[in-house]
Formats: sequence, C-alpha cells, structure tokens
Amino acid sequence: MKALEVQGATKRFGGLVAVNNVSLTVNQGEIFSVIGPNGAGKTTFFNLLTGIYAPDEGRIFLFGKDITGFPPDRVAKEGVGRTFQNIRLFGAMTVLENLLVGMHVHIRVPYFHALFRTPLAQREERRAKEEAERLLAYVGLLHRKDELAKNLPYGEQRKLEIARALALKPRLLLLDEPAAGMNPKETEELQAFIQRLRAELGITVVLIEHDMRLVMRISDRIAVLEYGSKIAEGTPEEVRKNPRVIEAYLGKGAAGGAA
Amino acid sequence: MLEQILSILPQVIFDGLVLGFVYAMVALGYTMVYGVLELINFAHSEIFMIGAVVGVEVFRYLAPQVPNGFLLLLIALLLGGAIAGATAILVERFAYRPLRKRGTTNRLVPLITAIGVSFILQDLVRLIEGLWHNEFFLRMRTVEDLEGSFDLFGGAIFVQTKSLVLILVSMAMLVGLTYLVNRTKLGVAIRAVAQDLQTASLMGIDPDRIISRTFLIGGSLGGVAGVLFALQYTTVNPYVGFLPGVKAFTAAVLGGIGNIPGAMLGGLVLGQLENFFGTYLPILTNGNFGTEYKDVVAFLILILILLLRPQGLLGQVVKEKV
Amino acid sequence: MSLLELKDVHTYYGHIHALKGVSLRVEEGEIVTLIGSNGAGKSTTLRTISGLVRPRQGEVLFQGKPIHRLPAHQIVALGVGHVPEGRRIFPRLTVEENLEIGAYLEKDRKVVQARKEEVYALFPRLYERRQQKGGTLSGGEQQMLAIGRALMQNPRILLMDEPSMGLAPVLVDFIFEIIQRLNREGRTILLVEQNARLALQIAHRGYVLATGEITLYGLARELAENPEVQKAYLGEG
Amino acid sequence: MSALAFALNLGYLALAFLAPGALSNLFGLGALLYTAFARLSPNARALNLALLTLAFTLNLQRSGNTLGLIGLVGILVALTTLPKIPTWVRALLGLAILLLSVPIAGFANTFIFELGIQIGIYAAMALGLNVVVGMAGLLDLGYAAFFAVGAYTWAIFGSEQAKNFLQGNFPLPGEYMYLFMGIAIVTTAITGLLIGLPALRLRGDYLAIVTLGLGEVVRILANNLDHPINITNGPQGITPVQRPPIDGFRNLMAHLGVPLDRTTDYQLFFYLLVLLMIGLVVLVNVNLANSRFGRAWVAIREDEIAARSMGIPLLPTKLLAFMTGAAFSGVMGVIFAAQRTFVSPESFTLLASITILGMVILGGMGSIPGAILGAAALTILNLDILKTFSEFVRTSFPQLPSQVDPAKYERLVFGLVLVLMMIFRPEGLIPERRHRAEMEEA
Repeated sequence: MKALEVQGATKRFGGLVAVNNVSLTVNQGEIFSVIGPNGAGKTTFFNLLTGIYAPDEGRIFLFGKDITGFPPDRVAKEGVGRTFQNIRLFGAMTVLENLLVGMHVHIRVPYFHALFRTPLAQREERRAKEEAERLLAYVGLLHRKDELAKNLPYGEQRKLEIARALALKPRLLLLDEPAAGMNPKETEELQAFIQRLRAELGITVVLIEHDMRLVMRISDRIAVLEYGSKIAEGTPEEVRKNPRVIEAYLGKGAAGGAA
Repeated sequence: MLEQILSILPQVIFDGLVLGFVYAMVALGYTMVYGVLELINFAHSEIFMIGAVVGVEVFRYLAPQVPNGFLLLLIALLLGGAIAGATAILVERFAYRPLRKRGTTNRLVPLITAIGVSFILQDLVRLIEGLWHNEFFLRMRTVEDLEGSFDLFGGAIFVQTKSLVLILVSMAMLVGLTYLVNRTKLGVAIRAVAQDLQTASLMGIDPDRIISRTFLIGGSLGGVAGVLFALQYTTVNPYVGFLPGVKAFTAAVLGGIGNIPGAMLGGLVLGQLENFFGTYLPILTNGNFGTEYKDVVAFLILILILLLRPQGLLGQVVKEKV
Repeated sequence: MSLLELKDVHTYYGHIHALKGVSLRVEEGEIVTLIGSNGAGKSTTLRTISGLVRPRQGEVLFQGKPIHRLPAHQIVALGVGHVPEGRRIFPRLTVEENLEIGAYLEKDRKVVQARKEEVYALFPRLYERRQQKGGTLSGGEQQMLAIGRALMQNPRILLMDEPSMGLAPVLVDFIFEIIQRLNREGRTILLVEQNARLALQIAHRGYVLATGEITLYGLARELAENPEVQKAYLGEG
Repeated sequence: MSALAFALNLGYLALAFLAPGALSNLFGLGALLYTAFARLSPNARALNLALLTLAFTLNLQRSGNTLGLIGLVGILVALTTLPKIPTWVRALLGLAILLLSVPIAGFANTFIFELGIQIGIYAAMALGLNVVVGMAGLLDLGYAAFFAVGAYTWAIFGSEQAKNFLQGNFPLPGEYMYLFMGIAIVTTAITGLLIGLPALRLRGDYLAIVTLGLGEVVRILANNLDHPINITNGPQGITPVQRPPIDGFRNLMAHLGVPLDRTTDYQLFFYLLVLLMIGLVVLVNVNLANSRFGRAWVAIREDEIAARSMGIPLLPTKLLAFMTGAAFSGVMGVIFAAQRTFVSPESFTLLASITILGMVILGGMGSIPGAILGAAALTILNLDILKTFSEFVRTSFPQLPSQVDPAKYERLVFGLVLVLMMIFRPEGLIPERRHRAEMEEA
C-alpha cells in the first residue's frame, strides 16, 4: 500500500521554483528520508504535503486519497502529523496541554457540552487526559507534564513536538530535521525512538535530515533534492554511490574522497 | 435622474479629487510606519488632527498681522507640519520604542498602545483648547485671498482658490516625498529598514534613527494635510481625526499597505468613491439613504479589498516564512 | 593581539542556551572556518559577533576592544562585515541601491563610487543587472550581491554565513574561489559552512562546533584528517 | 506579620466606624493589600479578610464612598486567587459580600446599587470580550456593536417603537424580556457571524481596524435608521423600554423580611439579575478555558500554523470565539435596555468598546478575576472618582474654564490605562498564567 504518492508537484514563489516537478512514492511502514543541501526546497516540499502551500502543479495522494489543495487542518485530520524545523510548540501551555491540543480532533465534545461541562464533556476530557499521559509516559516526558513547554530543555522540546504530532494518531509522520541541535548520543536515542514508533505503532515516517549518519542508518529509502528537483531516489546504498548526489551534496572535491 | 447625475459629475469628480488628496497625504503616514514597523499607527489620525488645530490657531492669531493670505497659509503649513511631526516623534519615542526594546512578540501589544495614544492625544488637545479658549469646537477663520473662486469648463466646475491650493500643495508634497524616498540616501535607508530591519543594521544603519525620521516625515505630511483639511472644510475639533484617519488607512490598504505610490493612488481612488456615493446615494434612493452612509461605503470597501485583494492594488504577495 | 577574539561567550534565545561558552580567535589575514551540524550554533556565533544578538555572558573583542555591548550598526562601523545566512539582500531595492546601502557609513561619494566599481569588477554579472530589483536575481547572483554589499563597507573582517547554501556546485566553486581571492588580497574571513570538506580546503584554521560548544579546533588540514570530523561532518562511516 | 495585619485591619474597622469616608477607605485598601501579600497563615488570612469585609461594608453603608466597593471587589479577587484559603471560607465570604454587603450599602445609598449594576453589566461584557481577546487573541475594537444589537433587540419590541413597522400589540409585556435575552443571544451571534465571516479571515491587525469600522457602521445604522422606515428612532433613541414585572420578587423579599420601596426594588432586582448573569458567564468562561475549544483558541493565538497542523480549522474556531463573546454582550444589552428603560446610539460608540477593552487589559488578558476587577475599577473611576474630582476642581479652582472638567476626560484616562499597562505590565494586574508566560519571552 502506498502511504504517500506525489505526482509532479511544483511550487513557485515569484520567479523562484522552490519545488520543481517532484514525484515520489512512500510505502506504508517505510522510513523515508528527504535530503539535499540547505535551500534545496525540502521544507517547502513538506509544506506542500501538509497543505500550508497548495502546489501550483501536480497531485498528492495519501493512502490513495487525493488531498491536493487540502488546507493544513484537513490534511491533519486525514492523519498526517508533523514537526517543524524550528520547533513550534505552544510555549505558554503546559506539556500536557500541548498534547491535548494535538488530540483536538479526537476529543469529541460538541460546543454546548463544553459550554456547560456536561457529563459527556467531563468523561471525554478525562479520557483524553489519560491518553495524553500515557503518550507522555511512552516518550518519557510524564514527569514534565505540568511544566510550560517553553521551559523544557531543547532536546525535550524536540521530543514533545514529536509526541504532540503523535497525539494526532497519524498514519504518516513528517519530521523536519528532528536531530538538529542534538549531540551524537541524543541522535542515537532519536533513531531508536523513530524505529520504535514504526515497529509498535505502524506509522510511516518521512523525515528531512542533515545528519548523514542518522539518515543512512535509519532510512529504508532516500530521495535527494537539489534546486527543487529530485535528483536521486533509492536505498541508502544506492544514494551514497550516486555520482550526482556526491557532487551536489558533498561538494565536487568530495567525489574522490567519499567512502 | 440621469441628466441630474451627469450635470454635476464634473463637480463631483473635482470635489472627490480634493478629498482624495487629503486622504493620500494621511495614508502616506500610515503606510510608511506600517512599512517599517508593521504597526497600524492609530495615533496618526490624531497627528493629522493636531495639524488641523494648529492651522486654526495660526489663522486665528496671525490673520490680523499677516496681510497676505498665502503667506499666512505658508506659515500655518510649516508650523502645522513641524508640530505634528514633532508629536509623531515623541509618540514613537515614548510609547512604541519601549515596546520594541522589550522585544514583545505579541502583536496586540503595540496595537493596543497605539489606540491608547490616540485617545490620549484627543483629550490632550481638548484640554489645551479648553484651557486656552474654553472651547474645543473650532472654526477656521476665513481669509479673503483664499476664499476666491472661479468657474471652469463653462461653469461645469466651481473651483475655490483654497481647493486649488490644496491640490497644488499636496501634489508638491507627494512629488517631494517620492523624490526623497527614491533618490536620497535617507530614502534608501528607510526602504532598507522597511524590508529587513536586522540586515539594515548590518549595513551600519541605526534603525531607531530611521524609524524616528519615518515618523517625522509621515507626521509632517499628516500635519500639512490637517492644515489643508481645516482650510477646506473649516470645522475642527479634537475628534475630527478619527474618520479621515480610518479612511486614510483604508486608502493605504487599498493601494497596498507599505507601498508609497499605492497610498497615493488609494487615497485618490477612495476620495472619488466616497464623494461619488455621498453625492449620488441620496439621489439614487430618492433621499431614503442620505450622505451619512458614505462612511459605511468606505468601510465596506475596506472589507471588500481585504477579502478580495489583501495585498492591495499595487502591493505584492509576500511569502510567509514557515 | 588577535583581530577578533571570543572569550567564553554564552548566548540565549529565550530559554534556549544556544552558545555554551564559545571561545575562539581570528588573526589578521586568516581564513578561519566554523563547522558543525545544523543547529550547532554556527550562525548564532556570527550573529553574536555582529551584535544581532547580545551574549548573556563572556566577551567579544575586536582589535582588543570589547564590542559585545554595542548595537549592530556601531559594530559595522568598526569594520566587521557580515554576509548573513540566506543572503538577506533587500528584495525591492535595485542591485545598485543594495550596494550603495552597503556603504551607508561612507560619506565620500567618490570612495563609494570606487568601491562600487571594484565590486562590479569582481562580479561583472552584478553590473549587468544593476538596475534590476534584488528579489529578481538568481540564488548565485544574490550571493554575489550579498558579498559585494559587505565589501562596500571595506570591512577588516568578513563574517560569511553559509555562502554555498542552495547553490549549484559550479557556483559554489566560484564563490569559494572569490573567498580565497579576497583573502589573498588581504581580507580576514570567518567562514561558517555546512560543506565542511570544502571549507576545510580553503581555510587556514578551523573550529568544530557541536550543540553550542567548541569540541575541536586546529589547523584546517589536521581537522580534515581527523577521524571524528570525517565521521561526523564529512559524510563517511 | 500576622499581628501587624490584624492590628491594621482592626484599626481600619475602627476608622470605618469613627471616620467613614474616602480617607479611611484608602487606609482600608492599604490594609487589604498588606493582607493579600504578607505571608500569613491561611486561617489568619481568612480571618483578616472577614474583618475587612465587615469594615468595608460598614464604611460603605455609613459614607457611601465608592472606594469601599473597590475594597469589596478586591476582597473577592483575593478570595478567588490566593492559595490555601478553605473553600467554605471563600464561598461564605464571597456570598456575604455579594448578597449582604452590597445590598446593605445599596439600601443606605442607592448610588451604590446603580454602580453595582453598571459594574456587573460591564464585568459580564468584559468577560465576554475576554473570550475573544484574552483567549483567542482576536483584537475586537467594535465589541460595543453587539451590546447595541442586544439592547435594540429588546428596546424596539419592548417599547412602542415596533409599531412603526409591525402590526401588533407593542410594547410587549415586560416578562418578554426573558425571552428576548434568548433571542438576543441568537441575533448577536448572527451579527457576530456576519461580521466575523469576512473579518476573521484577516490577519490580526487588520481584524482590529475592520471590527472598529464595522462597530462604527452599526452605530451609524442605529443613528440613521429612523428613515425611510423608523426602526431605531435615530439619535433620539428609544424610551420607555419595558421592565419585567417584579411582584413575585417583591413578595419573596417581603417574606424574607426585606421590605422594598419604589426606589430600591428594581435596583435590587437588577443587581441580583446581573449577579446571576455574571455567575453564568464566569462558569462558561471557566468551562471553555478548560475545554478543547479553549485550548484551540490559545493554540491559534500562539501559533496559527502549528495549530492548523494539529487539525484545528482556523475560521470556524475563531468564529466560535467571536460569536460566544458577541452573545454575552447581547444578553447584557437586553438587561441594560430594560434597566435604563432608554437606549440611544450614544451608548455604543468606539469609546464604549475601548472602555471594555481597557477593563480586560487592566485586569489581565484571559484572566477572569482580572476582568471583574478591571470592570469595577474603571467603572468606579469613570462614574464616581472622576466626577468627585471634577467637583473638587470646580470648587477649588473656580477660575478654571468649564471645559477643563476632569469628568469629561475619560478618553485620556482610558488611553493612559492602555498605554501604561502595555509598557509596564502588559500581562495585567492579575495575570492569567498563559499570558504571563507569553509576555515573559523577550
């Protein structure tokens, strides 16, 4: 089953073609990485997938359903969770509340029930809270649940952002540079964590990442963007040996030296 | 009815032009500050009002001393522009700058401050006028030189001298501003700060200074517009800035906020539309809906533009950073 | 006395401790490179030097004088030029205006004119496009403009943040040749690069930054051969 | 510490007895601040607050000085915000202030009732605006428009005005007011929808100016819809507007041993009605703040893009906040019209909108006790302190021109409140925790 299928997606800003006719397919249960030099259009590509931008051309299918042009909230409802390159938590809310916001679409309380806090509303809130706490325990942040998100150390903020995306119960998880700013040990933990997500929750993961070691170890397949275009796609082994990738990503001088 | 409409059309267009130039000048102040700080400077309405009040006072006190009406107006324009500009600088220095230094990211904070400043200025002027004359509803003194009139196109348009002066002065100011912004070092610096404040500081530009200058320029233009407004429409009070202010903002949005030629164009277009509706609405509805609905028209235009073309007539779509 | 020296600099963004005691120095005439993964604090280091963010602790000395309390526009005046990440050219100013604003502090029109000609000589492409708006340039041209704009200040040190970002390889090579040429002409350069291999090739010395701390430093040649650096930043292993 | 607080409060009680008035009340406010901020044991604090309640009540009853009302509201705030006070003390003391202290003072001095009702109406509206500005972060500068729609909804049908365009028996009997409170919820919510649907698509600062414009449009309509069909009676306004019959209420009070006369019966009735409304509004505020909707509003306020990525639809969620706030304002408009028996466009100017905004800002955006304190402080300032100050100025400086009358400078005062708060304490006097966290980040 194809979790994600992108057909010829293109996005222009004025004269600049940020994403140029990119097609790719991610299979269900895969961990798929998108790499490329800074400014190659990776984040814009994510923003197309999540509906922040509508593509100028091309189509996007999620588990066979055409979601081209869906606004971000509808894409989220279809089961796409995401994190951001520069962490975007709700800083003035507690850790637990951040997760409850993530569960927004799964808390089924009609407005008038919320207004008067009816038994139904109380029940649903309690259930959501328990679920959020379970999730926090799962990612190891339960002891932080009443702290303000902005007061968490950087590494835990990254973790919380992933947890918030998981609260959406996504079928597809998009991670934008999850290892940025992490030291090697934290990166290794992150790798184990992502692999656990797939194994235990069956979530398909697409990530943008700069840390090549992480990418090479974790990915089933990799797509390489340069100048908004896809220049290669394949297993880590294939991508590593692709001369175009070596040239684009590692610099010309690197071609000879790469292992 | 059509005949009636057509017969007064030239006059309606001319009067709309007069109003449009006032809006254009005030709109520039909004658009320049918005361009630099992304702040709707509500207090700009009051800067305009201060210009109008200064105009009235200069005419009140100097008319007997200065025999020449044009010279009198020149003094009023200079003083009105200077006092309004100085007020604008003070407002920036003591109300907006502290917020900027604190680095508040909440966008409501400067906006609420601006509303507060606007209220303070209204009542301060009222207080001053109350102490001075025990009266704050002011009337512009008429001066003979400026009250003359003549007909154009065989009587199709009735032109008052002061309207003509208003148009000429506004045009001169607008040309001057365009030159300043496009051709001088200060102008380039203002545009640089507006586009990217941080990078501008990497060029050795002191953003505070440029922001201050921007308020000075916008404020002086607003003050000059106020003097001309007082001359043209004769009644002035501390609350007279509110409606023209909101409309001038509408004009700025209409032209594309932050865009200087846009503000001029927007002001002229809005002046035409408002005068058009104000004159013809009673005729078209047989007097059921009077001139008073012209303000409603202005607001509806504002909403329509914001919905249909939020970047305005001359504005560009800017990529949002995610 | 070093031209530029950072002593135990700590910088915060809100609650995030971005630089945790960075110390480094740059001597007159050097190319020094700062490498490290995304988010390690490379840009923050440059932004701290040029006054865009203020360190909470530590000192930044330029020609022996502390500058970490000065606002950015005064630091520029001392001779610190900054080519920011993502070029940050002024999109609605023309190429010519972008260059002229670079020499904002220079009062003498003749000097400005002369520098402009030097920049045009270095980047003939910019001369061809001088009446075009900055926003309409291609990525490579924008990078040239950003460098040219900083050169208009005639800085004593040039801070360059990721000049290769998003550029085609042929252009990257061109920009790096320019950097070397500027250095040969006597300019001191502090270069931040994600393309560590290339940066270490042209630099004299280098520092490795990881999560806000300097973890390694030394001659560029030695760093390039260091197995840890190779593993972490040169895509091997 | 405990001894000092006790001494201070006893001292104030004595003062209230011996020399009731503004000066002793100022002393009392000082004592209250000390009691609230000094380190006291929960029991000592409860006892001292009770003492203060007694003293403020006494002072208010004897002197009618309205600072005493601020004191009482201050105690209420202290009761709701200070930690570790036993719940039964909070409830008992709170009810005593609302149901005993204020009415006792009101019977002695009807101005206190009038003030209490005004504070209540404004407080309920401030709480409504709090949902819009405080929770959802939408700067609505035309909030008085909804107040107007609610007020006119009842004024037109609760007077002879409706005869101008409808067949039927007008005015409707007073008891229809209750029905119209419900109808006003619907009409104002629809108005909110009509205004919000275009306005809420816009970025924050544009929203401010558009709501300001639309607020002005509603006022212009109220001012001019006396022709071609006379709906609003234009600038003259509509009067008399029916009040609900209160025979049952009078009997009930008589049974309780509270004899009412012609001047105080409606005042007590409206006072209690307003209290009831505030209770309801507070309840709804709290419920919403802790629901998925409240969290969604805060999320949108903090980061629209992140919020949307959590599946929160922008426009519907914002509309919900806008309409909720509008409905609160509308209901209070109905009560306002009935209580005053008079409605005119003058009550619904930009100044009214800014006044309510000022209350929210002063108290602290998002903060429920803050909104109530803000409403009390600004209403008393406006209706009493400025007027008193005016008299003082007039008698002390008779040579000053009549235009320099402090009572006419409410804009200056509200403007100063807004600017000073934004510069020095943007999170308000009683900050709500999320807003405090937001304002902290530099």
